[in-house]
Amino acid sequence: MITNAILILLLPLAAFVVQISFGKRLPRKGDWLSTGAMFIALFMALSILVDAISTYESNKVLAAQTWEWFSFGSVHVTFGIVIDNLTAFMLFVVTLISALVHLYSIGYMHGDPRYSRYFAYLGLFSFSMLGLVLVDNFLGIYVFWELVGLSSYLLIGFWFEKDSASNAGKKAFITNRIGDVGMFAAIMILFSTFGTFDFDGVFAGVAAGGLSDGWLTAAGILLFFGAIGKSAQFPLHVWLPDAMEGPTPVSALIHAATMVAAGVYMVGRTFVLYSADALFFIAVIGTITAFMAATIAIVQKDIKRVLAYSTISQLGYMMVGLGTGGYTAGLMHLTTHAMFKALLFLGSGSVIHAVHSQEMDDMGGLRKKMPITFWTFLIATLALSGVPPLSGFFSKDAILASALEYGMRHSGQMWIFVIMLLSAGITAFYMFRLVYMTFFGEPADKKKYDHAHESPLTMTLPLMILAVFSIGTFSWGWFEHLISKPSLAAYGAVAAVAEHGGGHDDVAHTAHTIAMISSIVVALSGILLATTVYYWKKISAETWGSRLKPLYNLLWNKYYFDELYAATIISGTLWKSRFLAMFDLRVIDGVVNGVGRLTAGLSNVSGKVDLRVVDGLVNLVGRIVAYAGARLRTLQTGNVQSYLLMALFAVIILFVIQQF
Amino acid sequence: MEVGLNHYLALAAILFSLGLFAVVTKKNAVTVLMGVELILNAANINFVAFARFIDTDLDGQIIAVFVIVTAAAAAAVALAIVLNLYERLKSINLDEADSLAG
Amino acid sequence: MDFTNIAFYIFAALTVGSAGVMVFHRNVVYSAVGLLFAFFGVAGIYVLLAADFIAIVQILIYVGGILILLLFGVMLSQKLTKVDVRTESMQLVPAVVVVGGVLAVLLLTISSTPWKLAGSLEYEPTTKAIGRLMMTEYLIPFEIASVLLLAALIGAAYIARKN
Amino acid sequence: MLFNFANVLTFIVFGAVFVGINITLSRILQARNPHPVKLSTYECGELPEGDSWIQFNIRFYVIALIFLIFEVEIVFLFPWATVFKELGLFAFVEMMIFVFILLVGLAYVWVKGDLEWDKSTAVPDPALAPSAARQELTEAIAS
Amino acid sequence: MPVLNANLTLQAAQFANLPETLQTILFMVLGAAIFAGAAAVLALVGVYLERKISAHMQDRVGPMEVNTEIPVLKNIGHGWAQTLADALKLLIKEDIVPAEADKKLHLMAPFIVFAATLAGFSVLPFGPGLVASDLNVGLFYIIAISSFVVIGIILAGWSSNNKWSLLGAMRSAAQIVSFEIPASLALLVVIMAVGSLNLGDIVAAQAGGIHKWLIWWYPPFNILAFFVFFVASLAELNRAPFDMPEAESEIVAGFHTEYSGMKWAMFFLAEYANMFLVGVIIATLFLGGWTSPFGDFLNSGPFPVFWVTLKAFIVIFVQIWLRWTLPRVRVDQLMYTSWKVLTPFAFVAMVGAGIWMML
Repeated sequence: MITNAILILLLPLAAFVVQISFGKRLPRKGDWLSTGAMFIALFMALSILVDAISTYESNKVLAAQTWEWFSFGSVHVTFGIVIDNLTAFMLFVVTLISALVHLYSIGYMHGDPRYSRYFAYLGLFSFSMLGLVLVDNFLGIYVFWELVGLSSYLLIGFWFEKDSASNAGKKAFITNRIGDVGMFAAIMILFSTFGTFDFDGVFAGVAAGGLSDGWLTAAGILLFFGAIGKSAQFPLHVWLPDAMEGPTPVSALIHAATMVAAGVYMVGRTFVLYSADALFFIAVIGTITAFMAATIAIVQKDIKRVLAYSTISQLGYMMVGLGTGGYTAGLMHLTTHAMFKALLFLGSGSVIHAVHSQEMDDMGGLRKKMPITFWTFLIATLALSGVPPLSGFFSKDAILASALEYGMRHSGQMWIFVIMLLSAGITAFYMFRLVYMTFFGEPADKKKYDHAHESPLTMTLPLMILAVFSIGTFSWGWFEHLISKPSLAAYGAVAAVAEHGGGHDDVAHTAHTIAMISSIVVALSGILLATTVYYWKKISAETWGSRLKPLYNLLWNKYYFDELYAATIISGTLWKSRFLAMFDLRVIDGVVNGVGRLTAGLSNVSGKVDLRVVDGLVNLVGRIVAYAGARLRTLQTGNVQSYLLMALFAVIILFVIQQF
Repeated sequence: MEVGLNHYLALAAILFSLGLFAVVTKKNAVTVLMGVELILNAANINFVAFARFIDTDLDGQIIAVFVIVTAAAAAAVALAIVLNLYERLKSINLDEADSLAG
Repeated sequence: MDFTNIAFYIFAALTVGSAGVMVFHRNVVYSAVGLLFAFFGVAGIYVLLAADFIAIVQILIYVGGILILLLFGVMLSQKLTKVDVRTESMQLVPAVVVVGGVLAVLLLTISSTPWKLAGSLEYEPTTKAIGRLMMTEYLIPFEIASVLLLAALIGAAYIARKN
Repeated sequence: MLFNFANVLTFIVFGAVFVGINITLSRILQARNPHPVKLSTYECGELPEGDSWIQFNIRFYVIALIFLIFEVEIVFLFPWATVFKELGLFAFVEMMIFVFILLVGLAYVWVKGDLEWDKSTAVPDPALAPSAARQELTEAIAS
Repeated sequence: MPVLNANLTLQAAQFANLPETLQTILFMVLGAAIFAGAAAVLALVGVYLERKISAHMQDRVGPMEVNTEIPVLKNIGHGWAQTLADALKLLIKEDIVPAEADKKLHLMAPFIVFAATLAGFSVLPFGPGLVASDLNVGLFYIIAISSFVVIGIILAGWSSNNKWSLLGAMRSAAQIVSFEIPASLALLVVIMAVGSLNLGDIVAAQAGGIHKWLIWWYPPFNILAFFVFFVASLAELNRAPFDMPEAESEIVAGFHTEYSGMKWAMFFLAEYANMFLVGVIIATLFLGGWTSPFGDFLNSGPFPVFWVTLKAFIVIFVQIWLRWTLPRVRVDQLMYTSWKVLTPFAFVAMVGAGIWMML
């Protein structure tokens, strides 16, 4: 079991290393190498998943292995791998989607000058994502967290000759880093109190009450900051729409399924840490993100941006799920969302590949041209909107139920459920708007329409596989059984958070049924609205757009977040730098120049002094000596007797002096 | 008044100053030498006077003998020099012998 | 013994007078004669100071040796035309002042210092005692005196011979 | 002891007085008629001519010098002589050293020719040499 | 001189009433006067003797004519009063002092010379107690006094402003000076033998007959010393073979060329007194002084004085004898004898005697 895990982890790394160094010289530039590696990893992950399901025991740790990583002083940092049901699922999901994206990229990226490097970066990303999932300690998670960030930066900015791509890469990386700082702080708080990075160690410590409530909440929130950055939650979501600059398979893999889900996984993995307040905070953020992203998605013209905002919204959903205590719901939605969102992105990729443009205005009526893409796209959209038989419905419904339940338990928190319900409706609306604008209606650009053609098999095969998974093989029951909410009790916590202890009492049941009904209603109404506006053209989008001009502008400009950030942080930094420059220029330079001038002044003063005083003195001494010499010379008359006289005179003087 | 040590010393002092005066003022080299001899005599009087009045044994007198002997030697050499001076300057006036003037 | 006092004053007067003649007289030969009587006076003083051997030595060497030498010096270095050789003297005033000062200094010291008088040497012959002392206690100076004389002799002879 | 010296003094004074008496006596008695010629310096009758410039000659000085040095030696010798017998050999040796050193001086002066009275440096003038005939005569007499 | 003593005591009695010191002074002056008178008389006798002896040596008679009418003295004959007459003549003779001469020094010279000569007499012992001043440093004093004479001679030569007299003076001074060294060295032998400078002691050491005379002590060296001293003293007197300075044939009359009359007489008197002085010295030092040659016989009463004068006259006779026999010595030969003959002999005598005594 462990060897499989290690292999899964190292295969993409090996592929990356070989690809990056010998890529160009390999036949077909080595695309078969990384894709093959991923498919082997997929196969192994599948075997681990089968093991997990066959044992059918919730939260069972299948295997764990730790190695001595490094030690400084008395602290021994270990590095280990742990595989339990959650890891198994995640492994499966990541390897599956990664393999499919590799396959899809062969077709999509065909002819790209840096073809081999692209595959190398995909390998690196897969390695870091798998590592993140497998690792069993905070430091390890942080390391892989950064690696994931790095690979996303490389992939977003893959076509770095495009300014927008490189800017987007930088923006993504920096925003992630801002989040990571919070995460790092949290890790440090935990490490400094518990002295170890291991999850179990920390959780045992927390269970033992090693950390005061205030600090626990703070650690939880700070840890969640990392998730906000990585999963593009409310304040730090701005990078995801721009990340669309990268190639579409990349968006599909990273910005739909895996990386963004890492945040949710991390919260799930460290779920016991979060105190009630922290969970509430997560829920609030999740709600805000969901609603905001959904509303922006409505007005977007670019197909990938719509999907990006929908991803942000769905991530909000997952966060709400976790925040409101629906642990299993949140995680289940993660897996299902990964499947159909990857499908949607790959579908849009093939559309873009065909139409060579991302603007929905250029598209339309592609249904006939690209039947496979159309049908797989339609299935994914239905799943996303939460239409019952599909997997999306089950996970979204569970989240809404837990939100409702949370609302019922905590009086005054009902607004979360309401907003979530509304955003579910909006989701359905903009998804179908997208479908109609691309596949139905008249082709806006004739020439593009004629040129459009169905994508080759390498691109359509993954679409079909993903479509199968989106349909919903998942039933709520066995998934919930496998992945149930861990609690501090497992770690010996005495005062465990008891509100969900009662299992499925009546509150939960009623919340469940209400949530199911309401979600179906909302979904259908959203679909209906979309079709009336875009399919039957009863209501013209433009008139509503113009009538609700201010609202439209607001949404169109993405709530002016970019401008806001630009204004505050960026301009602030610029301003600060300008101030520093000015300060530096004026004060420091001033001081330096001042010192310079002072020294110069002093030196010429001393020069003058030296010239006048010292030279003067020296000359004076010279003159005195000369003068004295001249005077004394006369004393030497050459007459011995006068010398004697002088000597005697001196004797008398001495005698006189001696007397007094 | 009983002639004591002071009298002799006073006499010696007077002789000394007279000799000194001669040495300092006289132009004639030989007179200067005479002055020197007078000074030495004054010194000798002191010696002998001390021998008599103070340490009452003959040390003073022996020193006086040696002084006389040295004076003799000095006078001999000095006069030789003076004669040489005469040979060169055709006169033994000391004020003309000032070639070492500064 | 007022006789010795009188003798002292006589000899002192003789010495100082002749020394005065020697110093103030312009004629060198008169100075020489003055010096002669000064030496004779000093010899008398030695006699009064109970130093008979020294008195005779004084006469023998000073009068019989040095004075003759000086006279020879005078004779040999004068143009005989002008018998009375004028010897002017120079810088009189400063000399008088300075020598006066020195005299004052000497007299002052003499009068001010408390001499430790230890009686006086009685009058009795000193030749034998000097002879014995010379040979024992003062042997080294005695031998050095011989070397001194040798040097003086050779030196003076050499210098004299040079011209 | 004082008495003896007083005696010596009186002898000296009396000597002077005696001369004084005679001279004054003769001055009283003598005829006196000074005459320029009489008063001129006596030149064996000839007229005194030229200044009495003696050929400057150092040998008088040298003689006096040597005399002085040996006089001093004698001054040292006399007291030694008086106690010679009592002091014994050691004193004798010392004195011999003293005398020897001065003899060295004498030898030096002797060898250097300072003692010769006439520095016969003049080379006998051949012209003045007696003629050949004269030489034969002297030899004849000598034989 | 018993007469002398008697006379003195007589005088002393007379003046007993005077204060004691004045008495001694008077006594000394009297002694000095007697000696001066004796010296003058002896000098005159010396002159007379010299003229007579030299005459007889040259087979001639010498001064015969001068005589007096006084009965007793008249029949002595032989011109005994010749020198007396000369003295009286000199008394009257005009004393010429050259114009350019230095009057004062010219006058002073004879004073110094005669005073020095007379001073010599005070030390000579004429009898057991008969000595004017029994100086402990007697012999040394005699040598010292001779230097005064030299000064006198130089002054005489210098003051007469006559190049002959100056040259003469310089020469005689050089001569006396250079002969004084051998003389002194010779005396050393005597002092070493006797061990005292006092002439009285020296004579006492020689008492007891002719064989006791000092001349015979340490045979060769004392005789050598005697010989050296005798010759040196001759030279110091400017007499006999060494009378270069005032030799007639040479530079006129040496330093007393410009002297005449009484001053010249004084010089002449000094010279002969000096001669007598030397005679007595030699007698006392080498010939036993006032001791009689026959041991104790004839040794008492007036005899000591007699013996001294006899010995002195013998010495004088020899001197005069030498004067008229030996040819005059040239100046350089003079110096030669002094420095290169007599001084070495004297040193030899001294060293020899010294060593002899040591053994």
